[in-house]
Amino acid sequence: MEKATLLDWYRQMVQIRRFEQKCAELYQLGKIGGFLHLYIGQEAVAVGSIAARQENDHIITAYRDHGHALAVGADMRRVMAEMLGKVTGVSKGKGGSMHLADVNKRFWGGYAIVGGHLPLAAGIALAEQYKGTDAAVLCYFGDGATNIGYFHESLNLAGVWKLPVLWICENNQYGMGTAVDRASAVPRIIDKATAYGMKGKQVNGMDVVEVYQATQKALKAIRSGKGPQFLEMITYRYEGHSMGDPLRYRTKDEVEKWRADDPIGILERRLLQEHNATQDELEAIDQAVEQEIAEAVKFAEESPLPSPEELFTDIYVEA
Amino acid sequence: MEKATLLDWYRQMVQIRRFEQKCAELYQLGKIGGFLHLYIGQEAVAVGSIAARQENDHIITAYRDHGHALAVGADMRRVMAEMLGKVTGVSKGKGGSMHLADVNKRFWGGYAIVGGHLPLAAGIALAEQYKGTDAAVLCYFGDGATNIGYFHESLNLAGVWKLPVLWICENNQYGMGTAVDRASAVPRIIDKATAYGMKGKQVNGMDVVEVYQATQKALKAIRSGKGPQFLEMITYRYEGHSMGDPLRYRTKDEVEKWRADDPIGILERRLLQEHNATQDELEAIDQAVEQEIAEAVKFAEESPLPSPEELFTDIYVEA
Amino acid sequence: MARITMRQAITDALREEMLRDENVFIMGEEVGVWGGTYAVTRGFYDEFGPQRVKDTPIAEMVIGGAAVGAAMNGLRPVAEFMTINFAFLALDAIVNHAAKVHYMFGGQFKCPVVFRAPGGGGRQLGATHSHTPDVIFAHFPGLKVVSPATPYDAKGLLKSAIRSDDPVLFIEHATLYQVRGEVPEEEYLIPIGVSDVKRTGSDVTIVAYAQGLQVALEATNELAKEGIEAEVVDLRSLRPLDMGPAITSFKKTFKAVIVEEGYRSFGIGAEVAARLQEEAFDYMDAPIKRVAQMEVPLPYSRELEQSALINKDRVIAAVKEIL
Amino acid sequence: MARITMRQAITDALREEMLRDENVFIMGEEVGVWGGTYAVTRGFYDEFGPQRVKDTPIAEMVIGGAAVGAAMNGLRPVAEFMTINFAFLALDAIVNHAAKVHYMFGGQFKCPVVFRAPGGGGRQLGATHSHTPDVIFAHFPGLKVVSPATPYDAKGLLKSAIRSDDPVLFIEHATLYQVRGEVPEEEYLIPIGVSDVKRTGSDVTIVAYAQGLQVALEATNELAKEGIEAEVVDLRSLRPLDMGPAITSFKKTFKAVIVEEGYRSFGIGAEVAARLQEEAFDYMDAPIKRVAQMEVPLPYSRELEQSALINKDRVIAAVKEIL
Ligand SMILES: Cc1ncc(C[n+]2csc(CCOP(=O)(O)OP(=O)(O)O)c2C)c(N)n1
Ligand SMILES: Cc1ncc(C[n+]2csc(CCOP(=O)(O)OP(=O)(O)O)c2C)c(N)n1
Ligand SMILES: [Mg+2]
Ligand SMILES: [Mg+2]
Repeated sequence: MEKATLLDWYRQMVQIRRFEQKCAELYQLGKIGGFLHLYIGQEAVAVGSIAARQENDHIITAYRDHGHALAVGADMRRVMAEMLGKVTGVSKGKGGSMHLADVNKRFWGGYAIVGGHLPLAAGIALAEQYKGTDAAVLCYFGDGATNIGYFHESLNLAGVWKLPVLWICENNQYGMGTAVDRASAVPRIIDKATAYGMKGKQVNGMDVVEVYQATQKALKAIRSGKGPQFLEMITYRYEGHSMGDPLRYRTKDEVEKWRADDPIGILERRLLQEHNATQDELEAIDQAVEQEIAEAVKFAEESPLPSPEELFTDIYVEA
Repeated sequence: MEKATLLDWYRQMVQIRRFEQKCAELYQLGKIGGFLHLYIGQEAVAVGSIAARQENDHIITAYRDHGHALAVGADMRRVMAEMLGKVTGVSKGKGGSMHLADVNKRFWGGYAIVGGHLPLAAGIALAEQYKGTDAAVLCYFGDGATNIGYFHESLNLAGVWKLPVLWICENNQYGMGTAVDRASAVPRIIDKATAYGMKGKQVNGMDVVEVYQATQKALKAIRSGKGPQFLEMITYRYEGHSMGDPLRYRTKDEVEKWRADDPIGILERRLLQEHNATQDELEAIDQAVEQEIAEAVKFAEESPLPSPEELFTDIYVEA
Repeated sequence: MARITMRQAITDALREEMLRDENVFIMGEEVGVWGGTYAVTRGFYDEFGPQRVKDTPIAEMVIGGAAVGAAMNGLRPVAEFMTINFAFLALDAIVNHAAKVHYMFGGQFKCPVVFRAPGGGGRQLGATHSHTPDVIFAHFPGLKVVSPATPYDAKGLLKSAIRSDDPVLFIEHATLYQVRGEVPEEEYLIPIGVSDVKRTGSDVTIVAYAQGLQVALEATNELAKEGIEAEVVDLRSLRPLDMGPAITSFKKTFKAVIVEEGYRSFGIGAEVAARLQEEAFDYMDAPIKRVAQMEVPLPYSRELEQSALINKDRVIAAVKEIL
Repeated sequence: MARITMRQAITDALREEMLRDENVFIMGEEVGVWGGTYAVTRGFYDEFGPQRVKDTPIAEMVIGGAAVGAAMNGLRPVAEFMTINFAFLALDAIVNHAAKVHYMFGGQFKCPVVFRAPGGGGRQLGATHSHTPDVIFAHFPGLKVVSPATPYDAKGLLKSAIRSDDPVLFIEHATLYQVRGEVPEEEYLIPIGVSDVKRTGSDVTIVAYAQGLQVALEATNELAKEGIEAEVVDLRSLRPLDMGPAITSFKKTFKAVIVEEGYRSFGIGAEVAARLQEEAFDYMDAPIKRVAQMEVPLPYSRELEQSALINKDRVIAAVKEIL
């Protein structure tokens, strides 16, 4: 990998992490409401896999969507404005944290019904197949989501119709407080892919390079007519499921163990040790990110709320 | 196998087939209404597997349920009365062909929403597990049903909770007009069992003895604590999906090919060739069945319709 | 003008729209090789090919959701639920996804999907297969819900639905497929959300739709023999609900009966009655009556089932009660 | 009498019933180790063990359906949908299975299941997570639907629901969990399907339930300051719907306002209004008004969301319009 590429991924991962840490603060201050699901610990998945997409590929994910929104290159100021419910937000303040989207980046958004976006991914892919393009859909979902009917019906349809979807399970070990093997009859998520005629590959989701390479390969397989593909990204979320998680289901030790494999840390070490990056170089990135976040917060805070009439817009395209 | 047992199975299979042929007639006469799904061709599955159950095991199936109802030993007269919508019917005429049931035989009925009874089977099994009995549930469904969310969620739950359910897929090659491989991403249904940590076995569903033995083995595995089991019965329905099927999706040749493997024919040959049964013996059975059916029809025809007040009973247990 | 069945009118609408716009395609269970369970898409598979007439697995959640995704990404899917009963399994895809992606993402996406779903009771299909649950879908903003009663309306409304940039649930009462009516050769559209007066009269207003409308019209024929002239308003769309013609009529007749096939409690008629008394209180001469289905899971047995359903006698009785 | 929260009242009801009857058990997402998303079952996992407090996968269809099967086979499941929004995925299990197995098989089976589901808007959870869709469940016969507004009612009704041999959907408005009220130490039950007068008055009748009731009561405090005495009827159950107290009250006040959190069109209020005018037509002095949610998918932004919801001012305005 080129150093410049890795530095950019480093920047993106730091950006996601700092952005979310700021969101957590703003949540405590009551400036962000509703549910807030942090992606911290999983950054390498969104960054590495989205880096592997070609321009016309599509992205769709669940409510834990800040990482994907930033990784596709959505304007951070508008993402932050969305968090604060401002009209300048990517979804005009109507969506909030769980419903970021950016149509111009082919980012079809975060969806809050577990599994609900999997059929949408199949449909988005169907449209590309119908039009005869070579675009694919990268569809992200959690380990918990693999137990719901939506998962089954969507993967099966993709299999039967050979839809260009890359199914990316972000296995962060828990669906809320439920460990994978307490909810799934098979502890290895990729074993489910067999039922849809897909091979499936487990990937170290803490290593952005591995994620990138696996995604690239899977997308290539899709584009060469091998049908939908399945990747299981082994990862971990450091924070609670959402703000206010009582965290009764795992030990501090376990969290620490995973933190030792921090995706940003791994990349940092690689940059320093294998690519002659300097601490200064990385710090400069960190600082630029801090600056960007400060500006995003300022933009968001200063932005107006949606006007009362906005309540009644966007219900229908045609009134 | 004992000759007497095989003779009894022969009787049951003939009973199911003749019963249904009579039903088809009554349907043409307008005496049976609604949907009528014939089981003809699949008789060995219900007869062989139900013969393997122990007394406290449960049976539940889909709308194609005449075979199961008769195989559990429901009173044929009351089954026929149900077909005719009479108050003497097993479900008081409220259920009809698709909703036969017999609580005394632990037959929980036929269900018309594809896949809808699979979670019920899980729940019935859960109750047995909860009470600590050794009873299992035999849950029947079609190949088409394996593509619906209900299937996935139910088999997964059974796997996680180790529920005593024997999942029996009656793969009759089509869900309505859709061949298995046009609807399922994997053409071998048992490949789906992998996703739930179950092994799964394909069985020749035209051979009642094979069905019996496979079921017996699977039930034993369940009772010895090996968790839920999965059987795929390879079979065929000779008639249309229901009355009025335009039958545009398969050739006459194909049907003829399968008819050569007729489950009654196979058993008949075995009885004659290996068990010294005589044509007379079998014909006596056929005639007894004809007699029984004639009586059932008479009973049903002479039975009263539900009284108008029945419309309002059974909505709630407590008014 | 040709007199064709409602089935034919729907078939024609689908075919014309598929010929007009290659982004229109059909997906659903048995829509292709089989030709549609109710034969609505017979011949389409051969004419348009498997790319545009797509047989799906039995998987209503993904039928609903994949249609939404395809619509968001530029196609115009007509997704068929074999019957509306099975659309229960797609409720989330319909009301949480189809009906919300436009709003929830601040207008970034649109969702021009049509869900077709035959429904209704009266064919001895038993409790789970005989629903007329139109009201539960009509409850949710973001979705449009249409349920025509005549071939003419069915054709014009379905074409509008397919061209609409909003998600539309198009409910077809299966017992109406055989009903015949005049349909012009030339192309026409009927706007969604516009009610229609199907019969004029000054003694009482009957508000109905779909199968309810046919029953209401039967009743009016008999009432007319007794000199009672009912005005009949066909809602045609349930959301948006156009109450204008019903209110205008009510202000003339001062009395109303609402006829629908679904359950009475929390049904379509409840809203219509509530709206009439809210918006035309000063014109109320009598209680507004509702004729609707008995509140029981529909039984199989023919006579029993029929006794639960609406019929012209019940409409006539309701009218006479308030005259 | 202790003043406890509605959350506590529900917890107590569950615990008492589990202690009383070992066939009562709990299943749902995060009901066990986590202690319930809304902390309703906190401590239960330790007290009753994993056999009776069962964490499920995220799989609403089987949560619904397995609870039905377990109930048919002798247990008394209390199945929790984390929120009622997710119960959309179980609509078929609830209305086609729970609500029908008794009828459809001619009374052979019974289905004593309780589905608990927190619902409601106002917490910035966005369009898919903020539904108050009570009416769509109340539409179906065979199911009982309960939605209490006070700790006292919640406890007594939940205990009745658990003991009932019929399927009950028990809807808890999540913003009410913190509401406090008096609850006796001794055991008591409140029958399902019985409305309750929560405040007496003679100027206007307000019919409400759940969150709507709390908003209505707030409004009546202000109205009282202006000398307007409202009578407030709490429906408590939506099916069976007991209209008796509302009608009695209406016959005294001649005016009514209905308050509910859900959408106005095809909402609970529509049925109540329709029934009042049907059954007490001669007592109508003014149009029956409805105060309900604006018909939009609920937005995230706080002020915007709040502007869509009911509040006391809107109730007061509605009352004054008809006085
Ligand atoms: C259908 C549905 N059921 C339940 C929920 C509540 N819920 C939100 S997130 C979540 C856990 C999902 O876990 P997983 O898929 O592993 O994703 P993660 O949160 O770990 O990223 C649950 C149960 C929901 N949003 N939708
Ligand atoms: C949820 C649902 N979708 C669609 C239908 C309509 N339908 C009834 S039977 C059937 C085919 C089922 O095929 P399979 O599971 O293979 O069973 P078989 O009829 O072959 O016994 C379909 C699509 C239904 N009853 N329920
Ligand atoms: Mg997870
Ligand atoms: Mg089949």
